[in-house]
Amino acid sequence: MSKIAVTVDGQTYEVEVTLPPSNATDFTVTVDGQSVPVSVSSLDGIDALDWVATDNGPYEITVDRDLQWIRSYRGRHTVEVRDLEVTTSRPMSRDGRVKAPVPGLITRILVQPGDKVEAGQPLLVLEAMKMENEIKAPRNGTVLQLNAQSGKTVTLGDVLAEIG
Amino acid sequence: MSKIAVTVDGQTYEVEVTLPPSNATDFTVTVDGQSVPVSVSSLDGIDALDWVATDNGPYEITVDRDLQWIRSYRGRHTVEVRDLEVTTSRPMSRDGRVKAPVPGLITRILVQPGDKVEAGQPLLVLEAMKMENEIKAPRNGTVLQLNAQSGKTVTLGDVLAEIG
Amino acid sequence: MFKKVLIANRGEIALRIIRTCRDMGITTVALYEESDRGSLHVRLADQCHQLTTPGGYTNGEAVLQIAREMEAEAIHPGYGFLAERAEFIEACEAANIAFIGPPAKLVADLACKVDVMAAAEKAGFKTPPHSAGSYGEGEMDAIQAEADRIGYPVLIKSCTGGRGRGARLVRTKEHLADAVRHSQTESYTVYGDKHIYLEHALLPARQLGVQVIGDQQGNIIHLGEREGSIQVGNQKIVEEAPAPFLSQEQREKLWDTAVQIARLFNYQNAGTVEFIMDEAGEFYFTEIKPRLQIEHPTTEMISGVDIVQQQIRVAAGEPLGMTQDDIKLRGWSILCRISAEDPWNNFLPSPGRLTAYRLPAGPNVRVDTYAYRGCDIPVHYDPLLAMMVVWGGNREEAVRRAQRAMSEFSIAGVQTTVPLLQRILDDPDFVSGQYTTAFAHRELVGNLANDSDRRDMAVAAAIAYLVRNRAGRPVTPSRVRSGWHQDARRLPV
Amino acid sequence: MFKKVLIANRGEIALRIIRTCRDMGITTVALYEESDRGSLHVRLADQCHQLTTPGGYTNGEAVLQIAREMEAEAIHPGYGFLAERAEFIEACEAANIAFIGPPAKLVADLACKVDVMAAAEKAGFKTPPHSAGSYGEGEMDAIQAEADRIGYPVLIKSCTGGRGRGARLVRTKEHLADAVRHSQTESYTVYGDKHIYLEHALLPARQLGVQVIGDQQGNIIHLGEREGSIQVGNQKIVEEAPAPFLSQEQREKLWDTAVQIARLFNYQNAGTVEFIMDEAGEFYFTEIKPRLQIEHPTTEMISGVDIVQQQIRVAAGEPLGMTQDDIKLRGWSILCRISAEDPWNNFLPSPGRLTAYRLPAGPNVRVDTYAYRGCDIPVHYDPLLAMMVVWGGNREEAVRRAQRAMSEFSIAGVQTTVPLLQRILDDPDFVSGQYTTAFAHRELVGNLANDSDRRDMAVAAAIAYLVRNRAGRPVTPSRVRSGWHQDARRLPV
Repeated sequence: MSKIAVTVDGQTYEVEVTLPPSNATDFTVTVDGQSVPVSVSSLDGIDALDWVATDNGPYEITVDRDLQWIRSYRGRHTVEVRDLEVTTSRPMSRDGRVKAPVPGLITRILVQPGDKVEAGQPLLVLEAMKMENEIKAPRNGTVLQLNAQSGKTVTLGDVLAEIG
Repeated sequence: MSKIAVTVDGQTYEVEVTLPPSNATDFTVTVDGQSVPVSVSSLDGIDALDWVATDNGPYEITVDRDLQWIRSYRGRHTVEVRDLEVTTSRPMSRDGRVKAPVPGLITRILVQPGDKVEAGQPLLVLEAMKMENEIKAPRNGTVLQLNAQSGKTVTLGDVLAEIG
Repeated sequence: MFKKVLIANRGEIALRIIRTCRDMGITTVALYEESDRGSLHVRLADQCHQLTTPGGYTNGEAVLQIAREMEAEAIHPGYGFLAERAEFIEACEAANIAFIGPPAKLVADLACKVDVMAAAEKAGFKTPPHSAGSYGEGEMDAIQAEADRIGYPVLIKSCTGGRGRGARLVRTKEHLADAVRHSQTESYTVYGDKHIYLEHALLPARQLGVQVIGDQQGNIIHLGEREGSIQVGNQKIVEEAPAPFLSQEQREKLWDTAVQIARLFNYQNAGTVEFIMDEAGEFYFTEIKPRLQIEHPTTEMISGVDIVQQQIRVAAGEPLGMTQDDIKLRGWSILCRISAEDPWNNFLPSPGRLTAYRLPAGPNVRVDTYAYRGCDIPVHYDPLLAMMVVWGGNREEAVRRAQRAMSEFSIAGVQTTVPLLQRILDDPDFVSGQYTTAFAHRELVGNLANDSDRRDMAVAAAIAYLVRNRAGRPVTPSRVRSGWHQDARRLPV
Repeated sequence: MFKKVLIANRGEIALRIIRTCRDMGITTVALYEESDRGSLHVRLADQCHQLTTPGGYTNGEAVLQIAREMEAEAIHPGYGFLAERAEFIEACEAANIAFIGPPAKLVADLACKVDVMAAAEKAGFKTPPHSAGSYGEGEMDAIQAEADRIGYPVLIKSCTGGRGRGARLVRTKEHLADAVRHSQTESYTVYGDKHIYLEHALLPARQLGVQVIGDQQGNIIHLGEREGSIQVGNQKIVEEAPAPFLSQEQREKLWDTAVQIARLFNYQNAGTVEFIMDEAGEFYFTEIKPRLQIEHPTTEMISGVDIVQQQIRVAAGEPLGMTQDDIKLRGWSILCRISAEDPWNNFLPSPGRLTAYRLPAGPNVRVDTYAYRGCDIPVHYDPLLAMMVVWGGNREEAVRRAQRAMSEFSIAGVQTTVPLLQRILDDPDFVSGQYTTAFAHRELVGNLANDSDRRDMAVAAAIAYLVRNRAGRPVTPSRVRSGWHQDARRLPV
């Protein structure tokens, strides 16, 4: 059995699940101590779970890759999942690397290596889908490295700069 | 290079193809000695080929699993493919096994083991999608085996009978 | 108005009803058997309930019980299943749950088609020659005598049936007994009832239906006629509204007759008054279909009326929101039924998983379907997969749009009737509108491929062959393929 | 009529034009850049040709050359790209290839919005206070002086632009210079031209456009107005026709004014006469959009007119097939633009592969899109993915249908504006119709989830988390996720 705290639109629920085999479609979970019957489309693969029914009714759902939101036909819900059995809380990332959040074309560079920058300060402008997007510093520090140059095409996740 | 004879709606073409790597999308083939430029959606996997363009224009296509037909938006074409490099012609199947062409429910048995049957004679009735389908003998012979019984559910490819 | 409606059906019709309910702000309850768990009607309803009792969708008692539990105020039966079961409708009425369709007594009155024709004849309407009664098993002698009396060719029809199920055309005496047996078996398989009756078959003829709607206050209006003469195996496959080649005078006479016959039976809710028209243009009343018909969207397209919305309103006791004068029929509509069957293999059913499923779109194109890419088309139900309806300002425009839209379907994983429909839509007799029920009995002409298409398909096939070989999924050369596919035959008509 | 038309565009608009051409029996030629090879417009055209020259879709010379080679008799430019390039239209005219849109001289006359407003003023029509001219780079002093003269808030607009690209609202003087620079840069990025002009911003206001069509014989009719006040980042996102809360008198005055202004310029082909309306109900002419607009389907829904078909007919020299009296506007239509952007992350563009893509359907729902499941949404183009248009007998019905249909979208693989649109459609001000351009500047209210929904989403999230862990694709707990996503910001308005 797994114990998971899930916060949906600001409200937190403690969910206990014993995940059945991949071919199961009907089982029971416990939410805040209450038993809830659940039917699912499929547990076989990460994209297979696109329909869930409980005693309240059915939901067709789209689950975010990063599990930051779920969409049902009623709308989008902000989600935060905390595994209560992973006791060692990992430290916050202090990664100063700035990655391309979207593939695109660098149109302007606003800082130089060695510049002191503040968190939130624009570093460069990345054009994608005919829109300009400002890429900002994730933290205070110095521009250690700048891989970007104006006119260069970058792909998703390319490290554009490093703030140290 | 492969040499393939393809008959489409009764007309036969000799096609010479050197299949490029999976990531190629533009190449040239030879049809009856004439060079034809070809663009494709993808060669990466058997279902990826769903769009082909030649010097005549583009075609969105659906290719039958057994390569017996191709459908473009202009309609359905009956296809027969013969590999000219497979020189040893395999013998005609003399398989007397009768398989379920569709999953369904057996509603009636029309013959008994030991019966002499003629090719085309109805052996049993299989119900699928609320329609009754007569399953016929593929050849002359004797009913050697009858796995079917009325009221039994069968899946695709189940051997229902054998004519020997 | 109802707050919650339970939809006692599956497939594209369940979804179509759910959409109108939701458009009206009504909460919907979907039902499903296990094999329909993944169907779209379950996904797009507000609530759902699995059917686990024997009979599934046809188990009226279980359906009513669920409706009570879920506190539904009304049940929409769709077509088929419980749509025309008078005893089920009666049980709904007793349970104080509104049945969205005609009342039990009316459905019972209309059940025996032979009696309905007799009543219409008495009131002065023409009907085709028909048997005096209906017949169950073991009444072959009576059937044979009646067939002789009314004259061949004879049409055997299921008393309960719809969608051509159970119907058989018999041209000569020696084929009658076999056909009756098959008809009774099929009727039993599909509807659980073996009763059949006989009609003298007018050949060639045209099959016309007039859509009517009546409210509980006694108002009855019509929404024009539909033509359903293009049939495969006695099932309509292409329909259109209005019917081509009728004069305005003929049309109005048809509409008036339909409304008069509906009044004769005090018709309520949506229904279709059906006629057969001979070559001389004379039309004969055959039956009233006391239900929403599959092909109703073609009428919606030319009338602008949401027929399901009107059904719900009328069932809730509201008077019709319109008079006959408000109905302005506009333009032309064509409807095609796409089924998971292989037209090149005697319409062998083709259940399976949809590996591609892209639908046509654009202005004035509507597709109703319960399927989606990745879903399984179950083996247990009727093969109807989708309905495509188009509208055009005139017939020529509608025909061209239907041809264009049909060509846009991209479906893989199951065989479908799309290629057949393409050929029907391209056929010169269809394009001209000059067709009868004889249409399906001859070779289709259609747009044959030209040389360059054929050459390019040869190229595509060669590449596909090599790609499959490379992927380790070689194609068995056709000459050594086992012949079992060709050994399955749909029972002959 | 033309036998072959080349469509010099991509995306949903190319497909929409292809469909009408094919519905008219016209052969279509699609163009595509390499990254659009898999797009639906390439798949559904009769012929296609790759663009390999620099500039791609915007390279008029290459496009014209291909049109000649492929023997197209006409070019439809869609919107954007070559739609409003007078010199391209001139080249078409010189090459004897019909341009499906207004003639070169008219487009040139309408290019300078400031001059157009001046001409309208001279003829007695009201316009908002605006700069005397348009300005390129290095004219900041003149711009500042003009801004002071017409008064803040000031709207900076691209001379070439459409779709809000390049537009910036400036409330106070100190923000002007920055905004001008951004506007000029964006205008250059999208349209290749830095020229901007200023308009005094009426706030709050409503943005109205009247669809007009003129033929070469000098007939001009209108198809009613559209309301486009709901905007995000100066781009319209929800539009409707007709505009809510106009009296019949206001409406008729608006239509008359629009047709008079169109006549003033001898308008030809399809276009939109745009107005801004203040709180007092006074309206001011701002510009004529000499092209087919993205939102034209909403007008098609209420008028029953296929605007692209009329464009093609008029361009072929045919007179309009209808008079103003033939146009009967019917019911209500709502259009929503669905983009591949993340509304919860400052509309960060979201290109990628569509792993799920199921569209809404049912009566009176139309979705125009170039995408399909499995295709890649390219990074090179505008993020517009689909347009959803619904029709209802009245506004209430249209709103409910829009809510229902929007909830049916199932898209995975990219982020989209669907959840934002759902909240807009649920917002009480939208539902009542009492909104202005201020709508987007406040929190959306929408239907918040209820407790049982939240609980069930928690269950779904927990199961999804465990399934992913088991599949070996664990989800990084959100508290340790790198923050870079939040560090990208769309440039501020």
